[in-house]
Amino acid sequence: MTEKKIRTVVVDDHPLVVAGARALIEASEDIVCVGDANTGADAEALIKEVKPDVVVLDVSLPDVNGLVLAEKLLDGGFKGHIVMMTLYEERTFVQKALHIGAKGFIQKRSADQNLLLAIRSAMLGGLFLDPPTARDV
Amino acid sequence: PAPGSRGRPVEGVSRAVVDAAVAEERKRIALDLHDHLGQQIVGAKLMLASLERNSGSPELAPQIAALRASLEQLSLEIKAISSGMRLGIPSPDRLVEALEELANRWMSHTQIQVDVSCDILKKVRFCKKISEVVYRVVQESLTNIAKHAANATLVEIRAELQYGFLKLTIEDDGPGFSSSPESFFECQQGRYGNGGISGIRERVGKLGGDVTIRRPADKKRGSAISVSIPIGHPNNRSNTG
Amino acid sequence: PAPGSRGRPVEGVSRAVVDAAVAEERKRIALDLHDHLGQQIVGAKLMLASLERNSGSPELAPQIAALRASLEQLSLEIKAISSGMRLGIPSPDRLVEALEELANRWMSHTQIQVDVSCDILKKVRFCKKISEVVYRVVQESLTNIAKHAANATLVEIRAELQYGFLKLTIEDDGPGFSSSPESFFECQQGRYGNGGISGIRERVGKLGGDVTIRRPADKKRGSAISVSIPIGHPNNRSNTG
Ligand SMILES: Nc1ncnc2c1ncn2[C@@H]1O[C@H](COP(=O)(O)OP(=O)(O)OP(=O)(O)O)[C@@H](O)[C@H]1O
Ligand SMILES: Nc1ncnc2c1ncn2[C@@H]1O[C@H](COP(=O)(O)OP(=O)(O)OP(=O)(O)O)[C@@H](O)[C@H]1O
Ligand SMILES: [K+]
Ligand SMILES: [Mg+2]
Ligand SMILES: [Mg+2]
Ligand SMILES: [Mg+2]
Repeated sequence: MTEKKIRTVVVDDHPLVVAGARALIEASEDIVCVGDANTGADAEALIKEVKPDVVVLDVSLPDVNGLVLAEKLLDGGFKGHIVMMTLYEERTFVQKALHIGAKGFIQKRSADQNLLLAIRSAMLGGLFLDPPTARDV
Repeated sequence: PAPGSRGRPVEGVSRAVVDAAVAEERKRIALDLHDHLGQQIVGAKLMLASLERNSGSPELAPQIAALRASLEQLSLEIKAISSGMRLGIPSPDRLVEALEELANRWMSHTQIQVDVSCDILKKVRFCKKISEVVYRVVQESLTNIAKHAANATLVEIRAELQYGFLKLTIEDDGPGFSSSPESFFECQQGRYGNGGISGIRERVGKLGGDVTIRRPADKKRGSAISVSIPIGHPNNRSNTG
Repeated sequence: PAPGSRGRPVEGVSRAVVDAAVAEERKRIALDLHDHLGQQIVGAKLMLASLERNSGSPELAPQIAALRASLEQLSLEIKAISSGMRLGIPSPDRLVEALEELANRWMSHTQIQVDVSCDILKKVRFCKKISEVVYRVVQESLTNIAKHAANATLVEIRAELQYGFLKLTIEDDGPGFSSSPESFFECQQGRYGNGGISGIRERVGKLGGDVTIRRPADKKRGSAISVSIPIGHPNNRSNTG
């Protein structure tokens, strides 16, 4: 069944967030994590190499804004889906993320509840927005 | 002493300018904390969620839920503290109750017995500042016991009135400070740079009081921390509730 | 006693009062974080320990260990914050790191790109006073850009060494001060009463330095604020770490 699992890459500059997200993904039956990166530059190279189905991408990275990286990936022909993740509650990020073509947007503080849901729904071609955000958009 | 922090008009600056600067700093700190601590809490919550999925056994569910609630509580409290709220500080007339609640909560986590003998705090009502310091001292001392004297079996918290001083003592029967003589000496002298005991010294010092650390008088082991606060000190008169 | 146009005595006094009040608030938050959150984290760790005891299954051990490590880190972080290592003003040896953190955080709030070119601050270690001023100037300038130049797309922060001066420049490509010529003139002359720029002038003036506001040299729009601080000035010698 391995070939049917959703292959993800996690991109975040905070090591605990990466470790936590990986652990959660590993604990699911249907998703695997095939790599992680802490900077935009590393992420770009990694994504080119492993071609994941879904990238979980932090908005705030040390070298580049995650939204800018998302746009670059999607414009550059990346075939997978992107789920953005942020610690901040600014609404404008959501609109921008949707405009760029991201398939999910979650707040980190509810990532423990929503990360797997967002990955799955991106894979099914849907959109996933954190409930509080969805209400305000 | 913080100029302007006690509501006296300050020379050359309007209260409003000082308040605005303090509010601005608070906002910056709130953002800092949100970022620094927020990510750590996110990491811990994700980890916990993975634990929950992996544990097939339903008996763990309530414990996992409690842990999640405490992480959530933690992030709310970070927000509250940095937005200027004073957390957990009971009003003077609820002090004993609050100490008992604190002790009960702590007991249920640590399984160490705590006796609270603080009736004097019910009879005499102290000013807000003293209540606050009493609460914080007990809070930090219990935390220290959980950390550094986990094998203690009994903790006693006593408040007494002695010649115009409120004396608060927290005693345990754990290993005591003596397990490392320098550490005892340094705590006694207030050399500990950043730890909780230097914080206690600072809080108590502002009220004109002092802090003593020793082995409990009549015992072979354990540690005792006492703070003495002059109740007639000028700092402790204003704001009496 | 600062004769001359900037740092009139009254203003000097008021800055000190404001700074003291702000420092006091930082301290207050640090102590509360330590005492209150410290206790919560110890509580969470104890809950985790009981969870570990109750979970018979060894497969969960690594996850429990990871969770424990993340709580451990959280308490280290709180410790760093409450000891002043993380709140407010960074120590000289953390200055560049702190500026980068500040810039990153600001970027994620504003979505405006920031380039930090401050390698000189890594190579030469300035005294505490200079570090503090550098940090505050960057902080205030970024706040100003977010408020008054929100449509900027790029901010550059540069530190250079020039003939015994440390020169720090913060440039943006927003509307620039010119949108209101009097305001530009007044900022340039330091006539602004209480705003952030007059605060910058005061801090920099105390170190014998000065502040210039202009349009970025080679650009059509935007604003640039530069401060020049003589590194050999007597005020800047003490406390060199
Ligand atoms: N109840 C106690 N029994 C034994 N040793 C103690 C006790 N309380 C404190 N100590 C010792 O005194 C030291 C200083 O305590 P302090 O509260 O200042 O710092 P800390 O607890 O180590 O760190 P922090 O309070 O910042 O978490 C401790 O490291 C420990 O060695
Ligand atoms: N980056 C900038 N771009 C355009 N105008 C600016 C910029 N920075 C400052 N200004 C102008 O200079 C004025 C003075 O700035 P200053 O920081 O002294 O005060 P303020 O930002 O208005 O108030 P405060 O700093 O007290 O919040 C501002 O009101 C604004 O008009
Ligand atoms: K998996
Ligand atoms: Mg990040
Ligand atoms: Mg302690
Ligand atoms: Mg300003």
